[in-house]
Amino acid sequence: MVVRERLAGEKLAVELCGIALETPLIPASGTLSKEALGEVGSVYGAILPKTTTPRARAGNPPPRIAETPAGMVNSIGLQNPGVEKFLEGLDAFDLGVPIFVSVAGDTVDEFVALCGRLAGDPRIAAVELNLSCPNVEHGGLTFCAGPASAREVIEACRDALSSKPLFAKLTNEGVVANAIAAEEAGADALTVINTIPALTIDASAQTILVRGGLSGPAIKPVALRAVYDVSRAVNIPVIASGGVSTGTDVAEFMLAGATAVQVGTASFVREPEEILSEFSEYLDRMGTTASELTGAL
Amino acid sequence: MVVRERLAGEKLAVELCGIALETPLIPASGTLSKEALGEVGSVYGAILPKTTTPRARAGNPPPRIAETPAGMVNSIGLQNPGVEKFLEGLDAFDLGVPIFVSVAGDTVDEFVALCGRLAGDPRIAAVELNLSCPNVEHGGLTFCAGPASAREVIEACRDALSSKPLFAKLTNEGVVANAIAAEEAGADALTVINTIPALTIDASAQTILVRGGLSGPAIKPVALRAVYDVSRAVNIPVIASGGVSTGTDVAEFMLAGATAVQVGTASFVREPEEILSEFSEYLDRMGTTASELTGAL
Amino acid sequence: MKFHGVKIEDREWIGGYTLIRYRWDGAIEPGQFAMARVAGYPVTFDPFLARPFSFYDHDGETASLLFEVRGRGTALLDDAPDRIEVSSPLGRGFRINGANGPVALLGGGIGVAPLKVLSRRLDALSVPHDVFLGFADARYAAVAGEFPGAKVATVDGSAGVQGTVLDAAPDLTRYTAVYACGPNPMLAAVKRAAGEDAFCQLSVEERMGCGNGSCNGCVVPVRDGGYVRSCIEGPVFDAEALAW
Amino acid sequence: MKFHGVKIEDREWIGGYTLIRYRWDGAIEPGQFAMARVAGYPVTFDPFLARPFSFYDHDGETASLLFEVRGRGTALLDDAPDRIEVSSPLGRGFRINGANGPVALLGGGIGVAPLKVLSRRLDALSVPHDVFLGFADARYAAVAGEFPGAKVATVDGSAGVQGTVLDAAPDLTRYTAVYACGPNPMLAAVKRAAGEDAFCQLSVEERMGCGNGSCNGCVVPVRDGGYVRSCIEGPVFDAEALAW
Ligand SMILES: Cc1cc2nc3c(=O)[nH]c(=O)nc-3n(C[C@H](O)[C@H](O)[C@H](O)COP(=O)(O)OP(=O)(O)OC[C@H]3O[C@@H](n4cnc5c(N)ncnc54)[C@H](O)[C@@H]3O)c2cc1C
Ligand SMILES: Cc1cc2nc3c(=O)[nH]c(=O)nc-3n(C[C@H](O)[C@H](O)[C@H](O)COP(=O)(O)OP(=O)(O)OC[C@H]3O[C@@H](n4cnc5c(N)ncnc54)[C@H](O)[C@@H]3O)c2cc1C
Ligand SMILES: Cc1cc2nc3c(=O)[nH]c(=O)nc-3n(C[C@H](O)[C@H](O)[C@H](O)COP(=O)(O)O)c2cc1C
Ligand SMILES: Cc1cc2nc3c(=O)[nH]c(=O)nc-3n(C[C@H](O)[C@H](O)[C@H](O)COP(=O)(O)O)c2cc1C
Ligand code: FES
Ligand code: FES
Repeated sequence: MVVRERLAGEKLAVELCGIALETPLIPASGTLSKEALGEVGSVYGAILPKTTTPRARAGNPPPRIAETPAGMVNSIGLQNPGVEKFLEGLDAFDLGVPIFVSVAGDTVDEFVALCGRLAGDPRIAAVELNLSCPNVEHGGLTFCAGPASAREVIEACRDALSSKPLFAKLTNEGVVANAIAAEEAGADALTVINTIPALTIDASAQTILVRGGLSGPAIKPVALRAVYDVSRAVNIPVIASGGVSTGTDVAEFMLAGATAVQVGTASFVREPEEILSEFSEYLDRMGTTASELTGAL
Repeated sequence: MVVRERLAGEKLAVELCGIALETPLIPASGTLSKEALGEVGSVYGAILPKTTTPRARAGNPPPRIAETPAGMVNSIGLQNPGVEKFLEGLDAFDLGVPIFVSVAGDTVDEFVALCGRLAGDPRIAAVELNLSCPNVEHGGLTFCAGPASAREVIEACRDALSSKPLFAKLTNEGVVANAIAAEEAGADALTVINTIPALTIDASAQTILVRGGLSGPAIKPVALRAVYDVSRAVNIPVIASGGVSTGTDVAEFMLAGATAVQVGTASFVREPEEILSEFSEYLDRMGTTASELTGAL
Repeated sequence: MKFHGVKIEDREWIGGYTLIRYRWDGAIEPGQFAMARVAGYPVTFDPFLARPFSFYDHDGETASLLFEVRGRGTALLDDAPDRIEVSSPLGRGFRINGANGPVALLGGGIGVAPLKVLSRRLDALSVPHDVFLGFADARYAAVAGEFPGAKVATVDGSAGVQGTVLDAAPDLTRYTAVYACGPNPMLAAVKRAAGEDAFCQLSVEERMGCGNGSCNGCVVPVRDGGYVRSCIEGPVFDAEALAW
Repeated sequence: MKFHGVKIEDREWIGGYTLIRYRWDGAIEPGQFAMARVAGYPVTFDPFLARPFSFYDHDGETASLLFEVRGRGTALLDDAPDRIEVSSPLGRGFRINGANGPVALLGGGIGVAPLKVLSRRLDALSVPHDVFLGFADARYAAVAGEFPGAKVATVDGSAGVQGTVLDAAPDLTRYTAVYACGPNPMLAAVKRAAGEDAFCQLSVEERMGCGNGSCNGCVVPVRDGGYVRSCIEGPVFDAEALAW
């Protein structure tokens, strides 16, 4: 490995679908609120707020979260004020870095309408389709339950978004087949993975505690495999999500093939700044840069 | 909950496919060696050695294991001496409790031949089909990659085994559809789940460390959901596997619907005896018995 | 979420509860809370989440937390040799409405925690107040010794009157303000007992993921429909705002 | 796997290594190992696995482990206030072939660990032996002070001769037995240097899951084909049995 001297900026910078990111870190959708923006400083290369939907959603009744070994299960139910209120408040997310917006609908038409609504907003650098929400037209299976339904929604959204980059966020189940379909359908990048379906039970109360998605360090090896396999199956950039908690984790995901890396649950227990500085130290130790790391395995 | 007085034996006993088990705990296949049998005393209701195959298998080159957050990834590659040597040494596993045998083949015919070989052996109380091994006739997809291939191998083995109970061990991906197919094909019980496909990377060496299956506490919430969903989809008993590490975990899996519970990776770091005694204390505290717990949620 | 390490100055066991003190000179409002955990990240990620605790007391130099050991998070804090990590102060505390009393403070079980610093603040403002505390039994009720003059109830009758905290309290409608903390069912009962027009503030207890508004995990249902986050809009709410 | 808690009697830092001692009166064979971890299960499951360590010394009453901090498992053991958990003694140690010497002991880096108790055993049997140790640099080489008369090599030449442990050793074929512990590439080099017919025993270093033969994780390739478990059939093997 050749040790080179660089500006700190160059060291951490990456390019994602033509968008320059000062660092490869992005907050995972649904894990960074407006109120917490003050804590993230210049850690993130882009900002990605919680998924927005056509209309306001109240979300699920509590309890919504439960801790599990090295992770947590959540069932928030996409609580959000709806896309119009969301756009009214979007300026709060302007930290001087690109803003990506995550969207979800109950039907393909809703996805398309959301993309149409966002297509002309110059504040938005790219749109991430949250395809792990249930498709009410297909018996509650998620939009990425299989290649056919993933393809359908992505093709339609690709048109609706005109020139804005489209990221398709996929779940772990069947991820490689869905990734190939998503690329063919015109996705510009793939976010891999979302939470893994899981359940927690309160044995003392003999009740279900939370039925939802598992996230956190526990799922990191599963996400790493998905990112690695998907990176080798497609030619578009992969954005990693799943258990990233340390700078070494960031390096592992980039080595596996990711161009950018989302930090989700770990930001509840660590400062993202620590993760970035660990990653920066890793780059120094190895005498390399973030962009050189992608797929360097 | 009515508090009753019972013999310790009655408290822990369960019945699985007509087989009386003194406790609901069973070692997960591949996690208890002959050499370690001395440590397990009378903790287990049945013994289940590592999967055996038609011929000896050397297994994969090291490194075969890597630690992950609250878990580990393994890629042993079914190292075993082959079914004939296995049967020669089977008496070593006789602790006075039923012996279950796990089998795997590269083709349906190999599975059938293995079941035929075991069908007449009176020492064997039941056979578990390890369906997460690759099916060489189907491009390396596992036998439980989908309902059709699961059905094919189970139907064939059901015949070959004559009257011995057949357990089908399923992976997490697509587990409910596979479970329904397995029941229809004649499985007497389902073991849910096997390890989850995963990858570990050594960031310092910039190499893949282990590509294999994730096990341990990290996967417990995923296994719990699989056990819960499968229990509600089929009418045959479910045997839980995945992250069981404490007595409370045993209770959670039984509440979710399991009739018996396998202890795997956790036995590397805890004495199975501790897990059983925690479970026994739980039953006392709740004034219930193991068999009453199944599905009591 | 940013955590900082603090050194535990001392640790005391009062009845069924643990009291820990650490030096901390920031300002807090009564009812605000801290997320706390034992040190160790990123060497260990299990247990994963920090746990929320109300500030029990704060004299400008030393903060204290009072807690009950329930599961592994609190067990570790109980054991932690001398350093823990905290993120604080978080949330919105009790609002003091300027009426000059008398006001009622009600605590159920470990819900006693935020009442000490609230009582201290009321004293500073010379607002007369009565304290009513309910516990499971005399062992837990021992902490009432920290609240001179408090009326106590225990479920098993082993200390104070037999019953819940409301059995120890007189008609709540005669107070100009009612403040309560405890399990959600107790809070709902206090809300009813305080009456429709009361100035009544409740500190709710929900499971928390982040403590900074990011996860939407800690919500309570509100009268206007939907849910709000108790770590940001709460943990103290006007009783009338809650949908229970 | 059964672990038992032991109290650390003392802790010493020798060069780049940590030495911990605890009371333990079982018997051990030189080359046997312990699985060790900080206490905490089932309250925490991260880190998940225990780590293997050769017994460094054992005088019948006190056992000691010498280790290098590499990752989080060893970092925690280095920090652990006073109690750790161990499972031991495990594996097959060095076989002493009855020849009356001289024999050679070679250690590479932390591979020095099992040589102390082996040297003690050879002394007891009056078998003359020479010790050769290789380290990265002088800081690590400081532990050679524990082996009076040992010849030392360092990769950077900051102590002893410059090079690997084999550069510090004379022709190994003149010894009646050769014992070595260190990274696998070093062991392969020792095997070659000892020659075909030598009585040469190597303590291998593989990642371990269980330590009791259950996981098949710790295997080494053997000449007869296939793999054997180093926690049961090893960690010490006859060099000729290994396929490298
Ligand atoms: C704003 C706020 C302030 C609090 N202040 C205090 C305080 O001052 N002192 C104190 O002892 N406790 C307080 N709690 C409750 C405290 O957070 C929980 O007792 C603690 O999180 C339990 O952690 P554990 O790891 O010990 O238990 P776990 O192992 O996580 O769970 C054990 C049991 O505790 C219950 N539990 C877990 N988390 C919560 C939670 N967040 N709220 C309610 N019940 C829970 C569960 O029902 C579970 O059965 C407060 C909670 C909130 C939201
Ligand atoms: C039989 C045996 C005896 C040993 N005796 C000693 C001893 O006396 N003193 C000592 O310091 N070490 C000894 N080791 C090595 C020791 O087990 C590892 O250094 C330790 O497991 C590292 O744990 P960690 O959590 O600090 O590192 P991890 O975070 O697990 O890994 C850090 C780095 O250490 C390396 N590593 C991890 N585990 C092993 C392993 N089992 N073997 C080799 N390298 C590994 C990895 O390459 C990794 O890059 C022995 C190993 C074996 C198999
Ligand atoms: C509390 C919570 C809320 C989430 N909300 C969303 C969401 O609104 N949209 C989405 O695409 N993913 C959502 N996710 C998933 C995360 O974006 C991320 O993909 C997942 O948690 C795995 O990454 P992690 O382990 O780093 O958290 C949420 C996750 C959590 C924990
Ligand atoms: C080292 C190791 C070896 C395993 N070998 C087998 C095997 O031979 N056959 C099998 O069906 N499952 C095997 N498994 C999977 C376990 O039986 C179990 O289903 C899985 O590990 C999940 O449970 P756990 O988290 O309790 O370990 C193995 C698991 C491990 C960790
Ligand atoms: S605890 Fe995460 S939003 Fe309140
Ligand atoms: S460490 Fe598990 S078999 Fe050797």
